[in-house]
Amino acid sequence: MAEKVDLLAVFPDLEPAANAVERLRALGVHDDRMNVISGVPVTEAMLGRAPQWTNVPRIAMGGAILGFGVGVFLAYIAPFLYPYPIQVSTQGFVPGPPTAVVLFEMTMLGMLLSTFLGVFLESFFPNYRPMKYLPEISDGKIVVFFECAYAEENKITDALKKLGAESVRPAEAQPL
Amino acid sequence: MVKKFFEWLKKPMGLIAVGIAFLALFSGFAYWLNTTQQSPDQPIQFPHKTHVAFGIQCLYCHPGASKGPAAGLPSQAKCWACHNQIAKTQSSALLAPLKDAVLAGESLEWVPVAIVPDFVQFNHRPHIAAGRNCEECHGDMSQVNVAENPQVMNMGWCLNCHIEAAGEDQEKLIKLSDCGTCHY
Amino acid sequence: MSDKQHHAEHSHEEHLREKHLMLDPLPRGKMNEMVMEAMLAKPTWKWWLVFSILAAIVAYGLFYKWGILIMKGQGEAGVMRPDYWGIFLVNTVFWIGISHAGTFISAILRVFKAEFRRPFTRAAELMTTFGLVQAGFSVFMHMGRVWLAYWLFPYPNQRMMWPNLHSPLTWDLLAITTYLLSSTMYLFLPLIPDLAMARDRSTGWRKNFYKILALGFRGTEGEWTHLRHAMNIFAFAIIPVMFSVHTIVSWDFAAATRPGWNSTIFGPYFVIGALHSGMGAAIAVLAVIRGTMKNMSYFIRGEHFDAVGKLMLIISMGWAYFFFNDYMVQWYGGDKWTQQLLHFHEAGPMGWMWFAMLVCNIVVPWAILWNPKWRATPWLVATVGLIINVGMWFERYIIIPVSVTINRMPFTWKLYKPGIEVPMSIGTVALFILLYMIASKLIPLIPVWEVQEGQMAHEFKKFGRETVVTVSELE
Amino acid sequence: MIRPEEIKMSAEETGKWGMVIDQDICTGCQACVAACAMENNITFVGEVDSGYGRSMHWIRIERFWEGEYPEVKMTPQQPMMCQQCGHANCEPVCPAFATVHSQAEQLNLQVYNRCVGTRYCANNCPYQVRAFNWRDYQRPEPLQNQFNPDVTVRRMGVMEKCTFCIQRIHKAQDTAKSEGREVRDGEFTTACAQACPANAIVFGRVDQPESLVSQLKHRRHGVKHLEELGTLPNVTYIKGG
Amino acid sequence: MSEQFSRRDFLKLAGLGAATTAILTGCGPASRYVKREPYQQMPEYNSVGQSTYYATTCRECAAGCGLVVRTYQGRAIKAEGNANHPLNLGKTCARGQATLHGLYNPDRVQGPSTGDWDSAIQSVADAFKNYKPGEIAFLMGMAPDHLFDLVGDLTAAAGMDAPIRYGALSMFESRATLSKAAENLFGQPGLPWFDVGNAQAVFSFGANFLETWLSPVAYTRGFVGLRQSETKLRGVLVQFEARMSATGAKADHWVPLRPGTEGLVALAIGKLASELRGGATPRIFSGVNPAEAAEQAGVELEALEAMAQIFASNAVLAIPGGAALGQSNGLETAEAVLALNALSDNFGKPGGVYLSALAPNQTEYSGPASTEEMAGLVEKMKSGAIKALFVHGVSPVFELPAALGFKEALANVELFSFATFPDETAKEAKHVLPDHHGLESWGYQRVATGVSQSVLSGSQPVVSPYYNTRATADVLIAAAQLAGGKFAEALPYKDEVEFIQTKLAALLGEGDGSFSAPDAATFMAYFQQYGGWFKNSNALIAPDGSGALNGSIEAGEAEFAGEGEFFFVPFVSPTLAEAGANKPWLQELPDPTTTVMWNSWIEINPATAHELGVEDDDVVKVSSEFGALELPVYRYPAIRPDTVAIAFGQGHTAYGRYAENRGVHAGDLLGARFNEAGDLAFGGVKVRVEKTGRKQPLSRMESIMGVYGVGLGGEEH
Repeated sequence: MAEKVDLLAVFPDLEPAANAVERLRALGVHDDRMNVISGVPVTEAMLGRAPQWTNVPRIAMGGAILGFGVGVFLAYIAPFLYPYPIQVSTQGFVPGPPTAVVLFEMTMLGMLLSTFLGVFLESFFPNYRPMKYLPEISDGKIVVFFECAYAEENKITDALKKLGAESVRPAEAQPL
Repeated sequence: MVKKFFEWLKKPMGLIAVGIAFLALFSGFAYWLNTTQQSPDQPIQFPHKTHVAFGIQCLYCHPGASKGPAAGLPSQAKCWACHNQIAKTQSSALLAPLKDAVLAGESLEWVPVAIVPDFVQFNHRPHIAAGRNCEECHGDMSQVNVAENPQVMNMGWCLNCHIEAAGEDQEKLIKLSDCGTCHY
Repeated sequence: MSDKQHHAEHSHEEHLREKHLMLDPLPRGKMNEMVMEAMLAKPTWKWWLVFSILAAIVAYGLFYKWGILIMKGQGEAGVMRPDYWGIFLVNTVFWIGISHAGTFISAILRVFKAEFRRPFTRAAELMTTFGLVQAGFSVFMHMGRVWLAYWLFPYPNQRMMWPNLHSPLTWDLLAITTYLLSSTMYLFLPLIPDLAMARDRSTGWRKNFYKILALGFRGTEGEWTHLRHAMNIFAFAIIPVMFSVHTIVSWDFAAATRPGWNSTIFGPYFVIGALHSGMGAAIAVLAVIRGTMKNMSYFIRGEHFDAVGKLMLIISMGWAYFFFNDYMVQWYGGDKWTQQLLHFHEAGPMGWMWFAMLVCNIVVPWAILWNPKWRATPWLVATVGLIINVGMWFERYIIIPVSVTINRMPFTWKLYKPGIEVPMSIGTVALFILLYMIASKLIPLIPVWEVQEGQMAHEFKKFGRETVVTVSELE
Repeated sequence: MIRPEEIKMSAEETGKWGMVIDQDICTGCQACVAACAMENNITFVGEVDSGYGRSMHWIRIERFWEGEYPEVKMTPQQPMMCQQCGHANCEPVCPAFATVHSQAEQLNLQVYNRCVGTRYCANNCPYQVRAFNWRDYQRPEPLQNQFNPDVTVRRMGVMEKCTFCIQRIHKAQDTAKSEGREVRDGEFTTACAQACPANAIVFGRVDQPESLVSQLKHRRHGVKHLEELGTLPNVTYIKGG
Repeated sequence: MSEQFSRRDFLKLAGLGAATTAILTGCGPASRYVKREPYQQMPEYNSVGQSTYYATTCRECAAGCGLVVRTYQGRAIKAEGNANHPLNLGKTCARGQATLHGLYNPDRVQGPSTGDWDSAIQSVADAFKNYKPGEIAFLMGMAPDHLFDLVGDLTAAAGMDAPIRYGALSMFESRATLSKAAENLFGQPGLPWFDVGNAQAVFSFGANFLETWLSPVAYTRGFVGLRQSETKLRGVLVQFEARMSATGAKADHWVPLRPGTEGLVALAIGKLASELRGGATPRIFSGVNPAEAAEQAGVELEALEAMAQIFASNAVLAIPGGAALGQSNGLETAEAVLALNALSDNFGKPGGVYLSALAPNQTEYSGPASTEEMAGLVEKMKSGAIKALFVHGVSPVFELPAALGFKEALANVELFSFATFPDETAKEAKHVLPDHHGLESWGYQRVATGVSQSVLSGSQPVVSPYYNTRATADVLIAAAQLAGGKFAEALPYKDEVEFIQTKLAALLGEGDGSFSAPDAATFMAYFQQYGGWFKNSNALIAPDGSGALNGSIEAGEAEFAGEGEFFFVPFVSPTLAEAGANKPWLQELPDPTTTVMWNSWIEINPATAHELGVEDDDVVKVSSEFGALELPVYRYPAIRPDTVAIAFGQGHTAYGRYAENRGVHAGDLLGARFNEAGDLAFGGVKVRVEKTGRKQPLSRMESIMGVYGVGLGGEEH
């Protein structure tokens, strides 16, 4: 295996970045070896990249089911955990309409909590290790990180510069 | 100087020192908390064991248990009725408080051992009438000197027994698990 | 095309740019700089003065007085028979109402892609969280034995007791807990990219602070995707939660067997009331942010006041509709206690408050917000917003302590006179403002990435001779 | 474990303990109020608080006026205490289960130690008969000697109300049980009924047709207060002569 | 149980300690800090955790109701009526219920003023020896009890003046007038007893018998009989009075008469009724003109005619009492109203008028002193004829109208007070020798009225004395022994209990008793157990009223002192009365008519208030010739517009923390004018009412909004 090198290319705008992605792909850099980082939510479609897979909706659904379960427990099971019957007024042990309230609130709570946690899980948050990053990204630059063969470094650098890259240089993990 | 100290804290020895300091603080607090949970000493180190061994029944000294809410503590007159005739009473240092109290007409201040909060209305009578024995709640007094409370007398403990006692009898269960049976 | 024509065309575009933030893009770096500058601006002595006055009010009015209240009991407050509920619950309803604006702006407007929302979603969401904090405080202030409040939460215990799910207060507790947690999470999710921005642009302790809070966010495609999905879920799911919260709050009253309370319209009536006060508070907060912080007149413009003003006008009409609906039905029902209550509202000792409520909630907004020019005047709209809040506080005051004066036992009727509630209420207001002041120094109040996203999507397009603005669908 | 279907809803029952109050002969003398306070360790609150609606009376005597001088008339005095509703508004709204329905005695219980002081029950009581401990009212030495040991001494932040002297019910039941018999009608009564010089308050079993209270209830034309709310109160008022 | 047990010995299972300690210890395990002291000697009849019940007599007022007190571990827990006691049949009034707040009152006198009892008794003995018998006077409470007998024995033997009994209640009840009217009409003194329960209709002229008059518990029972009886129709109650009392509130008809015209109206009704019935008009009514009477009384003639119609068609019981008799023409009024009964021919018949039964150990009626006799005592004190005054069971400084000058007269006498509470008189006293509380003491008491039987009510201690107090009887016995001579001979007893036993021994052989006993000790035991001794048969005295209608009564106009424009009706607070103000729960009880708690108020008709420009809670200055008071207004809808009323019971300057400096003392407005029977004409002053501009919110149980519509919006009242 030839020696690899991590590079990054800084682009001022979306258009050149998208072109660069295309060019890189043409130059033999596989999509898996590329990573576009931007300060605005640039969608995969804009960059012409494969759709990202996310489990957040599934996790949310799971949380909702879990929350519903907690609601069922509170509404239908907990009243029967009393060793003794507690009656209020003439309402039943399991009051009808109020169980809907409990089920709803618990479902929503479960769903929203798990959505939040889902983002953490999926994005590996929190993560304070040194990462490949440039502070200019949050100023609107779009940076394409990619890995290529050491031999092709110059060729790719030239190609990207021609496409409008402000700079192409080796990427290093740094503390964020 | 301060910086050096903080540097040292990050080293293993420092970490251990921090751990020890924390543990010391924690156990100090735990000990303090424990002291607040200790009962004061009884005026007499009353040996229940000895008295039970003589064959004295619980109800002899605590007759209220079969009649009403409070089991009661025996009056000094009751103690003295026997002890007055026991030679050891005159000599024993352990019994001196009793002798002194009786002769001086002072009262003995006992520290209650088994007590329920005042929002719980406990009545001994129905429990005795239902065939409960004293030791089921108060422990085997033939084994201890100064009475100790073997139970955490909380609501769950009461209820467990009530439910068990009711068994399949629904009416009894309703009565025994009614909030108003104990709380009013 | 003549020069003149070209010039007119040009000035029209200029005009539109000046008016709309979305058409007036600045480089992202510039915007970041502006937001950071506003946040990092060294507090002036005036800021410190206000801060210390507020802190003193919070320390005295809220915490010291609360201590007194806990030590000496609810007798320190103005509650008694028959006014068992007083200003603490007025405040609870009021603050929950305020908190509705944040969700409304950032969730409903997001779902409906109302672009004007973009620069102030953050400020509005902060209001949700900070408002709920005050509501939570208020509800605990109300409790006679607050140290036992944990009994209201479901957890296994030796007493084998669970909270009573028959009680509207238990539903309330579940709903408010859900709402507080989800709105806080909904505040935090879109904040992450801005925290990353702040991390990249700060030094010293702030660097560490933002680094921890930003959780290592970089802006990879994956991160953005997860975030976007999560925010979509939140935006949709939090709306019913928000509706449920205030509906359940209304059930605390509507479920009771009291004249004037037992009303089926209370749920939506409370929700619209909440939006009414919430929008009013949000616009006032915006005006203050715009007026006091650097560079904010770029982000927050007349168009925002205009748009929110329109919403306020519509909500005011909705509120009037529900109010009249409730009033009409109660009046027509003819139940003697209800009649007495309505009469008491209008002609009783608190009648002035009833009329003031109508003026604040209907007359003032309708009189001012119909005019587009006035509507675009920040201080005017903010004043209207504050007046609406006074009116809505009055509304809750009339619903709770004034209405409970009248019950079915005339032998007990008595008018409520607030006691320790006054400093404590002022304390909650002070704490609310104080939290905003602290937040303005700690987190970027403008969601820069959302603004940039919006600006990317907007462009001019010519239809024949007309230049119009179009928005592209980015998501 | 009790299966819910085995519990009879109190709506279908007539209740167990009840009271009949004859307003025609009630003179409003306040003896019942004093007796109740003495029996149930009710605290006094002083001039300012009592004037501000914070008095702790478990029973109060209401009266209104009709007509103008000289044709003015006082309406019959109406002792008002917890009506021990079968369908009680106070019970379901308590988030802590501090006020619940007694299955055994068919009373509205107030469990003081469970109360956290939301005051929802009092708010929801159409009779406004619940009293809240707004402060820790002090009873100076040696007034505490008078405390009834059978009744909890309530503290600040707790709701309380008439219990139909449940301590007396329990005592009578305990005595009867120890003697192997049922509680007899009139064997005991509540403190208010005991004191009433006019015998205007009668207490007993409403589910036993031969009891005095049932007899009175049916023989005289009794009405229940705010019955239209469906609260199923267990106190019957006899209005006229 | 008298002196053998020390207090420590008696009580001490700290059930109560547990309650309070639990509060103090906060989060710690409360139980651990509680200590329990068992009895050293278990008292007889006592069992741990079990209540013991003792029968005794209520000492809150002079009526003599029987009590059963529940005690628990040596503490008195609850006072209830003694169901075996014929006077109250197990019932009590509010004051009786609150008696425990007297027993455990935080402001009791805790010991003799001299510090120890020996020197205190010595000072009494010294007084006996140092003063001439004529220079010593005894002033006692209204109740005819064993102490009165004991002092009577002492004074008789020592040649002193007989003890005087007095109380503010006897003044407001006008007992002397009642007895004098009975004497004039029937030729026999006595306290009339009105059989309300069996009457067809009752016309009450000022008698507030449901609240404070003579024996309210017994009369309430009568009222129930009047209203609900198996054997007769619902009886009608008509109340004639200027200010609606609770009795007036229960009446079917309330006729507001101008104060002082009750006698006139009674005669007018008699005339109208006899005319309606046909036949000759009795001589007694001949001189009255109904139209003029109505005019004078400030009512419509039609109203009187309507009442006369009721009178004519029913056997009516007419009752004179209270405010009607507290006028300068009170005796004539009493006679006129009593005579009215002759029309119904009900003297000595069921539903009619009797003279009260004499108690078992009583041979002739003796009532409390009239206020005029008290004025005589004050005169003697002022002149120096009396040098030592012993006061027990009454606080004359508070209970007598200030205008009589009792307090000033005290300067000349050595005052011995036996007060249980630090009342106004004890404050002035040189020696305070506190008696036990009623629940700590022995005794018996003759029941003066209220019951058809002859009743001697018994007292016994239900708890051991809480403080270093001593029974006054024991003090007097000890002092008499110390003084020696005829004093010692007069009281040759070991202690109070022996005295009582000796006195009761006289009843040993009597038949027809509620119980009989073979010997004195057994009798005493039963006497304690049942709470008294009474005869089973009816012992009411049927008066001879044959000549009632043939007399002639000049119901002259009442005279009023002062220039004020308002008649003044002082009335006794039914919950506080003369001695209830120090009991916190009595203060917290709403007044039955106004529902005011913890304070004084002046009742003004709303129309009058409007004219005066005052609202509720406005403080007004009320002044008579004799004094002035400032107090807040209660706009009372049921009072004559030309009359104002103030309750008697507050305005203490001493008497403990709950009574002191609270409200005003209605007695300060009263003069010293008497009616012909010697009772104070307490209604005989006119007062002026002025606005002060201040406001003082009254503490009311009722809602001023809900009851009067004030502050609701819309028209008020």
